[in-house]
Amino acid sequence: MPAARIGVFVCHCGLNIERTVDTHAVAAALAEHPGVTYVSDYDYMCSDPGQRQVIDAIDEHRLTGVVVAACSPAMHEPTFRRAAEEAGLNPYLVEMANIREHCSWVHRDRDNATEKAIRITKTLVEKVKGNHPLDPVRIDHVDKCLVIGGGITGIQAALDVAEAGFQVILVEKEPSIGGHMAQLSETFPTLDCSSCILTPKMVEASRHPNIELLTYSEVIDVSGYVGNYTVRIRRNPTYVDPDKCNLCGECERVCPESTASDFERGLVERKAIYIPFQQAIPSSYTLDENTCLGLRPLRCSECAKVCEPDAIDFDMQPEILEEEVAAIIVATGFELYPILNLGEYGAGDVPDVIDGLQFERLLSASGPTGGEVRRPSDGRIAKRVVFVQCSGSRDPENHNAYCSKICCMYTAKHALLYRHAVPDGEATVFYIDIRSGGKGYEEFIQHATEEERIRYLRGKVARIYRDGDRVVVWGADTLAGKRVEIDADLVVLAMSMDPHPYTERLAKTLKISCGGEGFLKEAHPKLRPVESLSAGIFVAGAGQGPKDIPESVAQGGGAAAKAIGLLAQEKLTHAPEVVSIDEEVCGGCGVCVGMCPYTALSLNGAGVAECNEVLCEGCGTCVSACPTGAAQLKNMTDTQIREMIEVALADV
Amino acid sequence: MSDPTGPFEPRIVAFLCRWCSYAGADLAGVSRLQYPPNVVPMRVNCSGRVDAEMVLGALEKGADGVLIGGCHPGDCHYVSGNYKTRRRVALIQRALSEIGIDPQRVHLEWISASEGNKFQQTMIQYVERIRDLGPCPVVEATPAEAAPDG
Amino acid sequence: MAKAKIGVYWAASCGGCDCSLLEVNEQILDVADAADILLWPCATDVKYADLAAYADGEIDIVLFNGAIRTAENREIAKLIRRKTKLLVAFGSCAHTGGVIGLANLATREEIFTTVYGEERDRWPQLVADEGGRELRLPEFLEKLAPLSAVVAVDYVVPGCPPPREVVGQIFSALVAGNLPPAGTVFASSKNLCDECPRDRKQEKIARILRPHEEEPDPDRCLLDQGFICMGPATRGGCNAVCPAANMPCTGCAGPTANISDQGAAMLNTLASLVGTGEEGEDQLDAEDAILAQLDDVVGTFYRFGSAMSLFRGRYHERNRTSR
Amino acid sequence: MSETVRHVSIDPITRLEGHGRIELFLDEDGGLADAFFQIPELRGFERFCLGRQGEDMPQITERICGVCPEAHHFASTKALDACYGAPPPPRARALRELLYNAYIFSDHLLHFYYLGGPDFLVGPYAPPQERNILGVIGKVGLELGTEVIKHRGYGQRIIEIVGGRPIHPVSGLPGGQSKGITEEERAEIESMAASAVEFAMATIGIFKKTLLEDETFIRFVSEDSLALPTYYMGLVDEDGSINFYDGDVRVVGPDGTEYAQVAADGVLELIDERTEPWTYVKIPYLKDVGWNGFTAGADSGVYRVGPLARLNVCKGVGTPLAGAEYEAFLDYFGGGPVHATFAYHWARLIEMLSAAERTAALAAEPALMDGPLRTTLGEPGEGVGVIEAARGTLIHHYRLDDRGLIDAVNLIVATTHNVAAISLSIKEMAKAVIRDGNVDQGILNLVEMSFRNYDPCLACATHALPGQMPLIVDVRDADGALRRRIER
Repeated sequence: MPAARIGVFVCHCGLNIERTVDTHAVAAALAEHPGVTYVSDYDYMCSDPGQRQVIDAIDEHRLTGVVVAACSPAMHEPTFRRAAEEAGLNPYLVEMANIREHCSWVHRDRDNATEKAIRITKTLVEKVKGNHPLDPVRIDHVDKCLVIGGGITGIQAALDVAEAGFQVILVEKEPSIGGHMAQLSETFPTLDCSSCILTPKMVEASRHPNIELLTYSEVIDVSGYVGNYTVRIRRNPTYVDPDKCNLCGECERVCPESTASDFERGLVERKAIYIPFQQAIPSSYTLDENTCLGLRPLRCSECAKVCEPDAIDFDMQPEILEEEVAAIIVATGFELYPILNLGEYGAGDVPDVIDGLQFERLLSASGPTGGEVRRPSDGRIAKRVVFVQCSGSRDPENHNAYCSKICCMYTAKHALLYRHAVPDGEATVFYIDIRSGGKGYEEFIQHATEEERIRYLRGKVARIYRDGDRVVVWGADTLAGKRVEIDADLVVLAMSMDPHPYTERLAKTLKISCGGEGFLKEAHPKLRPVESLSAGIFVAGAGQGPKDIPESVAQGGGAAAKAIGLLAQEKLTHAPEVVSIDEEVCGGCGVCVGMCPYTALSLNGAGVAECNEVLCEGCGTCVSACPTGAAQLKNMTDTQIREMIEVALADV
Repeated sequence: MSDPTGPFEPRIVAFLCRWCSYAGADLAGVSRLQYPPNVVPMRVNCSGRVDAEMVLGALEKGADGVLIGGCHPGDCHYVSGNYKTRRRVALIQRALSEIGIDPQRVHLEWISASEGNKFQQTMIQYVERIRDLGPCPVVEATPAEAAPDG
Repeated sequence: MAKAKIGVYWAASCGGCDCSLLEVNEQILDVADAADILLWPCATDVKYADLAAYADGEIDIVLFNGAIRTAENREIAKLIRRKTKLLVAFGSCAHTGGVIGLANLATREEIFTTVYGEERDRWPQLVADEGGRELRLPEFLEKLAPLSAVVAVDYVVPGCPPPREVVGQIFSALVAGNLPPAGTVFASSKNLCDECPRDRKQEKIARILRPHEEEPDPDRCLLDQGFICMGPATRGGCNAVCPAANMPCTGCAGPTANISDQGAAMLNTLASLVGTGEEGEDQLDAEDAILAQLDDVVGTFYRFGSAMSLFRGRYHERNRTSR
Repeated sequence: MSETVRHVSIDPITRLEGHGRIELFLDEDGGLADAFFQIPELRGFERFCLGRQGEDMPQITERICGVCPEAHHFASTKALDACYGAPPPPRARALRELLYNAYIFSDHLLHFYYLGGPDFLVGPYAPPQERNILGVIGKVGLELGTEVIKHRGYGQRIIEIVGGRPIHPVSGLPGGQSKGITEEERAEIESMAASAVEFAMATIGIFKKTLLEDETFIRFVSEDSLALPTYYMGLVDEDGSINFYDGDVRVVGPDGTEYAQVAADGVLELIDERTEPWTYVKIPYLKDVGWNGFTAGADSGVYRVGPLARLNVCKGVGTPLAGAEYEAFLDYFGGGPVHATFAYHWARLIEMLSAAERTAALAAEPALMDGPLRTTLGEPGEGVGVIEAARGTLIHHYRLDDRGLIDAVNLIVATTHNVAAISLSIKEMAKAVIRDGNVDQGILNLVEMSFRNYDPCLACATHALPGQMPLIVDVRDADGALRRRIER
């Protein structure tokens, strides 16, 4: 390496620095420092004439590095690096010595401040001496985005990315997109019909030229890295050709086999060949191979016989599709906490104890009861309904420790809708306390609590059991301080929200992590809420934590924006101050591999550690952990740090 | 300038993580919060980059104390670098006490970007502590025997 | 080809290095043919007076084992440096100070008191008068130092003692008369893990074990199992004989080229690996509990390296108010 | 022609392990006035072992001596067994003894062929450049020379197989061994051991043909002035025969009567240590007899250890072939105890044979291959480990704290037991040979020979390098001016 020719530029910052730091003295002292060939000081280095000085000096004195002793790098590092570039000096050979925020502004004694300024500046000179010219890491990328999960979050994300002009693959493991929102009757706080606002979006997604819809499909493998992920997707056979199926429904009529309907939350049965719900997209029948006789050795094939367009094909095989995508949005959504875990509330043996989504179906005009609140056991209209909030939530001992956030709201909605459906009905709501943060939410709660014949009781329910055809609810009214016993026709448990059961397995496939409760983990709880720790993989919706519809849609949009930002770049660039491995020294102990939160490090075939510069964020944790010194951070090597420490402490 | 023969003025280096403590120091500056000038700050990307060689190296090169500033637990910009540093510092302090150096000379503090005050207070208290401890014995010990042609 | 003029010298050493020269068995006879031995106190009748009589640079190469413990060691080291063209730090003591560098964890006072008792007048004297006869002893230095601390060193042959293969290497080079450039270290450039037969899974260290506390699984990485194996922070070249013998590496070969302080490097690594699995604020106490299981930090991480460490020895805080 | 030499210094004493210096002071008539044996070296193990983990001691203390690391390794391991109240299981014990006897074999072999032996095999007055293994090979033939190197290699190989490394083994742990050996390795050891027995027999043959025919040697073993009637110390097992690895400490007086027989942990009761301002080594002596200056005899606490001492304290050597040689040895001297310092050479060869026989026997020992390698340890406490190093009794004494860290350590190594006796022997020899200030090379070597009896154990002379430079003795007159220089 040629001898260092460093230029040091000391800024007065008007009086901000000059008042307490003798900038001439600093310049003079640095002029003596080995490797420094040019020094100057000036009123405002960041001003045009100031930058001009730097540019000219680089040119005239053939500087190999520049140190600007001025303000915090957070302030003007980009400014001077751009200036250097203009003068043909690699920007990574420019460093800022922070003698304002860290010195002149925090000290009064001029001598001491000046001495400290000299020490600070010398450390940066030593750093620059060891710096190498670097170019940003640049990688090509494909122009596709994968969205996993066809609920409202995934649909929103897919539409936004598609609208921005990029290809999207939307993968949904159920036969139809729509997710849980499709099961809802109305939505709080506006009480508009759920499917009325969801269906148009579903249709739009299915029709959008940039969106390829893969329902009844699952992501089984992911490899590669940001910009260039290779994804393998298994498309399960529906045994029905959607293009031929005309929804006549003959097959369903003749099908001899049936099973509990997932969409109707088991309130009714559906046939082995079925369509999840009327507005399902794609609007086509699906043959559920686990229930169908046809796929067993003897073929019943009643459906095929009656299928006029001959859409049924028993020999359909699963397909494995391989796709290249630049970014992945994970919107796997939620599932309700299993009601059977609440034995103390009679769940399981009392048919008239149901969960929130079942109640949504009872309320829904398209539901099994056509919107009439008839209880499962005997189909009688429920005159007295008890709602139990926090069922399975906020109960670290027995159930989920966290608050599921939306239960307060949807319980209020349930109570109100019930009152509309059963004008002479009576609703009781047990709550611990009411959480109604959100636009119009508190007003909505007020509305519900003021409603006649909706009784809010503060307290927990101890036990729920069956007595003849009544459901007895034992609880406590902690405000009145007395026990309460209610004979109910129907009990609705506002169940806690779990991450979808598939979430953890999928996270492993994607090599992203889940938090303690199994929800997808974001890169930073405050600053990077929709990013995972793996570059190019984003998280959104209830899979990341309990959320209501507006939040989920917002996150879907946020994740989409991140993905678009990535797709829109002609090449992906990445800060070059990353880790490099000295292969001569690395013995492949792999200590570094476990250190990296971004899985940037791995052991290659030769048993030597390897850093994927695209993934490395340059924190240097692995460098500290490396027992051989093989791992080094570019432009912040052990040697540089050693030199910096030495001058920081040497006599001035 | 600094007079080696005069009353003891501690020499201290501080390794500050770029995202929290260094920014916290910037905030202290912007807020004009005064503190002693004995500490020379150095910016590292993450407190997780700080290792025993840096700390012991500083003591060997004449530091009377070494301060490490990182993000609060849970806030590390790189997720968990600060946890590793915390463990390293614990072990370094064990080693120091085994060789007769007061472990307080190495100090780890969580300072967020919004804690200008905490940065100031940390500096004031830490410099005082080191002033009380006196010069680090490592600084004085030059192994005459080991000096070439002693 | 003119016969090479070689020498071997021991300073503060155990003799193991001299023995290691014999581990090459018959090869030693080739050396005898190819070279004249101008100095080898333990083998040939050459006295210090004779060494002084050599012309400067007369010897081609000297294998110097042992550390600088006494003033005599230091003087001879300087004398030899003058007399030889190439000086080799042979073995741990010359290279890093070796096990006996642990003596730097105590002061000379403390050592003498422990060995000879409190009565100072009973201690050995530099000059003693025994019935009118003057007897001299070389000074026991305050701090033990590796060879490189008192004179410039051309080659390093690490190990306590240097393993057979490595001794073979330098002898072959000697016999063939093609010695490598100065600065060469006769060992692997990588750490021990590179040649360790054990299977490493890079596990978190959730508990720390001492070799006598449990019988290690012979196939799994010792560090993975919680035994403090210095292998990661130690230069390879010995074929990981200690881990192969079901015992942790103790670091005798010193650190790799990029590391200035072997103990510090291992400390970084261990602290980084310690953990219960998930890292988080709720784990801090658990982590401290694991670290607390570690006994004798310095004696373990600096078994061979304390004389070469950044802190160099033991100190006493004196809480003075001026430099 | 005679000049008076005031002060002769042999520095360093060559062909010995560790550093040593002999100071000779002559009187006006050029006779010997006084002689001192100095050890100008201290490393301070007793201090820096404090605070270490107990189980690390076998690997730390073996660095005291790289020629007999095995002795320190297992003295230390045995001390730890005692500290943890955990005697090793049979398999571990067998492995240790196997390694240990192989060590005694190769160590004794070295002394005879490379170090002490050449003085007689080649001859004490022969030029120094011939008084080494090449000279020996010249005498006995290259074929034997290669056999020597081969069998030394065998010894080291067995140590490597059992101990993990040929120098500074690592296998010893409190209450056991870290590793076993494979059947292939056992078979290899068995065949090497068999060969070692034959070689040891052949060596004794050579001894009888050469040394026992050499009139200088005969003179030295018979001359009373060179005999040292001291106490003797060594380990014996239940039936009173020599045991290198383990047993009771037995001490006999100059007249052969038993002075004491105690278990390992009792040995420290027997001895005391004194310091001299002119040497870095502490000098032990029998406490109850007391320190009576550098003198021999029943009234002086000075005692000796090592091969000769062991043959003087034992009732037998415990193996058939060596047993016969032991009888021949006693017959030659008309019964024990044998005080002739030069008899150390003979005793050493008898032990070498015995060690080879034991190695062979242990290699066939069934316990070697089966059973646990470790036993469960008790709470850490205090313990003493005593073992017979090639050159004598070696004592390690530790106290562990509740975390198993060393908080007290005392080490008495073989050579230091002999320090007083060595000084005496040197003085006697110098008295006998130095006349009229006439100090030539042969005479100086005779003085060194009296030291080498005690086994300067370093094995570096294998390839027999001619001593290139002569010893220079400066002859100064009363006012210290150089008057004459004697060169070899």
